[in-house]
Amino acid sequence: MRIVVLGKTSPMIDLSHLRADFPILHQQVHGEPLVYFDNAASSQKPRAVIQELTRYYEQDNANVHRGLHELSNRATDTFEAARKKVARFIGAANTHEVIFTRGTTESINLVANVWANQYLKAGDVILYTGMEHHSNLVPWQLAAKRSGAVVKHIPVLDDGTLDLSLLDSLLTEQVKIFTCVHVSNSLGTINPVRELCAKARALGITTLVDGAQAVGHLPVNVQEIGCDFYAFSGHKMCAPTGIGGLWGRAEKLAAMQPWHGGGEMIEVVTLETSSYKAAPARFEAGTPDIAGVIGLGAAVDYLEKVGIDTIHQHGRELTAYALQCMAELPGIHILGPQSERGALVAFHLACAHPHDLVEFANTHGLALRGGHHCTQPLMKRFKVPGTSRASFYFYNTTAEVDRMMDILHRAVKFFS
Amino acid sequence: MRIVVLGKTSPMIDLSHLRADFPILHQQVHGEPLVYFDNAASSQKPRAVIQELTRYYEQDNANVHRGLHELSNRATDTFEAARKKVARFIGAANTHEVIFTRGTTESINLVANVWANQYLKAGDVILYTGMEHHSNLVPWQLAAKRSGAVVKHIPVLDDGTLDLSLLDSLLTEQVKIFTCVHVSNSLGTINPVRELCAKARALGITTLVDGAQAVGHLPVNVQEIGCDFYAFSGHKMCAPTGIGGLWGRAEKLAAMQPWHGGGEMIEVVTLETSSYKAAPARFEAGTPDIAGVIGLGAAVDYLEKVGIDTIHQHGRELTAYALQCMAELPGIHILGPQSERGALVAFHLACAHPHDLVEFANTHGLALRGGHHCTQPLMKRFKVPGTSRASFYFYNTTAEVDRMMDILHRAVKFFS
Amino acid sequence: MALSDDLRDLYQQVILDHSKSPRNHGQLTCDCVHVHGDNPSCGDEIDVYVKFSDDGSIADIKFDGQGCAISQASASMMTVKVKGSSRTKVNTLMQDFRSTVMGEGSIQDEDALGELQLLEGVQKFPQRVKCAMLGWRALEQAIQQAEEAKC
Amino acid sequence: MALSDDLRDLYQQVILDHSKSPRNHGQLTCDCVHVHGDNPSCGDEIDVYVKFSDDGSIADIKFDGQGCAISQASASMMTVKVKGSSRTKVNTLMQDFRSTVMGEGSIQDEDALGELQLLEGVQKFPQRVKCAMLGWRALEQAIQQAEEAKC
Ligand SMILES: Cc1ncc(COP(=O)(O)O)c(C=O)c1O
Ligand SMILES: Cc1ncc(COP(=O)(O)O)c(C=O)c1O
Repeated sequence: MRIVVLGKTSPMIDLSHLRADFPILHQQVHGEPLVYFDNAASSQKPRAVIQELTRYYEQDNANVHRGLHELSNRATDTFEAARKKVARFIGAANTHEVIFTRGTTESINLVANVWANQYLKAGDVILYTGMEHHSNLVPWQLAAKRSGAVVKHIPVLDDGTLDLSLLDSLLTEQVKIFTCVHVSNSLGTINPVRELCAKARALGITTLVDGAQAVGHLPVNVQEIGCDFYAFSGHKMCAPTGIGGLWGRAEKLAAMQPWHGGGEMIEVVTLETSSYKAAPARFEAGTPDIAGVIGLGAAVDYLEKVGIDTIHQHGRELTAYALQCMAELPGIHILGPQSERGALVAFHLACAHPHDLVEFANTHGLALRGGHHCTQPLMKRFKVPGTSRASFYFYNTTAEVDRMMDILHRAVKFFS
Repeated sequence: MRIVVLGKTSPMIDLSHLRADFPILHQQVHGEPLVYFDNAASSQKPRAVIQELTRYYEQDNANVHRGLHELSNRATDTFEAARKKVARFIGAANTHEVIFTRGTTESINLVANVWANQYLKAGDVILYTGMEHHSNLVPWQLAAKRSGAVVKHIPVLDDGTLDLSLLDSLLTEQVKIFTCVHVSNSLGTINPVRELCAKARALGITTLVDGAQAVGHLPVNVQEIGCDFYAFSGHKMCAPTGIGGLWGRAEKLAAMQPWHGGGEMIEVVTLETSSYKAAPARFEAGTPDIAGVIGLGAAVDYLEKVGIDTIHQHGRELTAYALQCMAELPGIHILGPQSERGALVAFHLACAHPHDLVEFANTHGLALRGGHHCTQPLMKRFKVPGTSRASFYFYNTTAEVDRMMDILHRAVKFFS
Repeated sequence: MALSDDLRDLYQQVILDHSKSPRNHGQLTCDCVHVHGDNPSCGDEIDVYVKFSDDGSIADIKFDGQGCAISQASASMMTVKVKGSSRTKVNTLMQDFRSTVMGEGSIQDEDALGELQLLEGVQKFPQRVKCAMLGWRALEQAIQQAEEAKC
Repeated sequence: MALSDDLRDLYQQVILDHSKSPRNHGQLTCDCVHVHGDNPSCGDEIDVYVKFSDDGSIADIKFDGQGCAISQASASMMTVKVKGSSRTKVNTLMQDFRSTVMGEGSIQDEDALGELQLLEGVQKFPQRVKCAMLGWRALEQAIQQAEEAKC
């Protein structure tokens, strides 16, 4: 057993007692205890969240907003209470600034459709970075095609950070929107979104931050960040699949046209034309994922109980520990910054293609992810066919990292 | 106790034993047993579906499609198996024709954006009907605004059916898309979608059917209907909230551009441009509502066990019974056709505004819905400020209709 | 099956009476401010017609429209109360009435409310607050319009 | 920690050997058909170069590219097997190999498959079928191109 010494004096935060809250973690896979290190793809759900879904369906289920009967009232109250919780959790000034979506991808697409269709014109520049997830590239490429705007990007340096020396030459008057991932899901890089957004906003540029890997992992306060839009996914922060959010600055949302049309987003409908409610209702056409929203509320409750600072600190320590262990592996190429990073390590082993390595790991109960992680441009940038990625959450332990190391050492032997 | 005599010879289908499968039904509301007659807004969920969600989260939860590890493989298999189930349930020729969405509203918006933006031009006609849900009006009004197309509608007759005498004059060469609700959520009318789509298709007109109130309530076979698109919601057919589908004819989908951009819908992404997968992946950007899809699969399993013909027959009988009872109420105005209709009755009592009536009902444990039911144009058409609506599902009983009648009689006394 | 106390409070006899036989029902034609108000989500509509005296007090008021018992009764009771009242009195009444149906804030002049206090049952039915406020919102707008016209 | 049997089957020594030291690796330059194949979702890429004889048999074949052990080994073993073979033989081989890795359909000529049979371990890993087929799909396309060029 490896001995945990971090910074030598302060012992690591131990959250292993929380594992009892996660039923899925206590299973064998291929005859060995599951080690779930694919949290950047999707987190596991605590019993509190799963039970809240059951409670909702067994006691309160009904359509929201439109009813005057008891179940509908209860559902609506819990639904809107969840919006308040989420708003507070991300530091929104106003509950009405939180729009529920399926997740980060839909949130970004909302802005890349509604906002972009209203404001982008031919010749305008959309600025993103070289480390964006496909979900923050493709919507803008599509928006560029529709509007005649062009896409540009801030390149990524060898150490996995943005090449900010180019910032002033890239962040010009032509730029209408700047969008940036908060925490990279492939590199772990934590981008200086606050500074970037301040620069952009000073030039009157609208800003969006992709917070898929940030919310629920480190303290997020949209007002401090100073962006105009912030997108995130519930399923990566202990909430059910299929729910997420878009935070939008009130004055931006107020100027935006509807996107989806349908029930709940309207005021008056005739057979010829219609008028629309204000945000958030304006952007939530149709029956929402009621249970998903309520589950997201329960996830926020759970995370707040654990403490977002604790979660953040645990992630840093576990990642530092993993980085230190993994450096020993022969032929390893670890992507991303050496120090400050999100709780994930993507790497490439000279001896094994990621898919072979992940397959090998899987037969030992270790869940890694192998591939491009929806960041194909980054794979090209770092000249790797893909990477293997271990991504952690607060319920992961150093003992699990030790087990990963054993398995990786065996893999090296097997494939070399 | 009322005695049930229907058609005099054949006794009514009794599915009351299935109530044991629905935990939510066994509760008191305001001291009286809940009578849930708001099924057209959202159905309740059987234990089999709720437990499948729990099972998924406690055993298999992981992101789909991208993983090579055990949980991800399991999640992906169950997810894609659900797509097969849904495809079979609605009679799709091909599993790839089923796209998962949040529900009917998103499904319609997908077509009213992607298809409409590609094919509609100024002067084209979008033909819908006077009994469409807002979700099948507003997206087309928005599409018309973008394209310069105009919207027209088939009017509704006093008996709640479409005025088909105008069909030939309305279904002209200028019409590019015809869209129609299968079962009206306000009138109960079951439209002759098969005949309507045949006429439209003969003229080369693309067709969409809004099946929100049809799937899971009566047998639906998209190939027999002969439409090009068919939209539906899971939450109205025993599935979780937040999930639904769009069926699209393979050749229509094949010609359609992407809508949302992001992970999973792409083939190759560079920092400048991207190429896309074929349907359904093309239209499912980002992490889907995995548990929702799996829950929808479980709902289909459950409904198939009960039997869709049985459900349909039960709905007809219970509605006939309710109609017969309600006719006695003084000052009642029942909307919609007298005979063949979906399992719902919307009505207006001369003595009480729908909101007062629904409030009254609620304090007796009876969940009705009052208002415009997202069909404001219909309310205008029938000169009512709104209606009260009782909508049934297979777990409802004649005894519950009897309780409703008692409550309605009391309400008449109270408000007169 | 006992009728719940809350419901009895909501629909007291006086309220039902006002909704069935609304006072000051109809339209004013000449020289008045007309405001149309609605709650689109529930379909309630109201038209309020107000004739102001030179000192800003309410010389005459009528309303019509359609809606639930609460919105109709509240509007009816409102017209009775405000007819002939000074601007200041109307403002206090409006604030006190809002506090009454919302169940929050303090009441400055309980006596002035009179019958309107019967609508405090709405507190237990938060979704109905906007019904009770419909007529009042229209009156508020009418006063604003009258003031703007003066400027 | 025992290495699972399934995994041992998937990565037999011969397969690992082929993936580490691929046969017929490189490019053909003159007078050959070149096909680029990829599995975008996993990033595997392959370039297959085929020189056909006048009778349609495969005179020479080489490949390069990058990808997992399965895709590389499968392509390497493929080149060894098909070099010098007639069109008919290649077609049978291709069908038999597909049946082998998919675990469905019948095998017409088991002997001809030889070493390729070792890849039947892929059956247990359905996600890897497309890795095993990558080189073969490229070859199939090369044959099609050659035929179209003749027409
Ligand atoms: C006929 C009809 N169409 C569309 C919808 C919209 O469905 P959803 O809200 O699930 O998107 C509904 C239900 O509200 C409906 O009844
Ligand atoms: C950085 C980043 N952005 C966007 C996404 C897309 O999130 P989702 O798939 O939940 O829409 C992800 C996760 O896959 C991500 O890691």
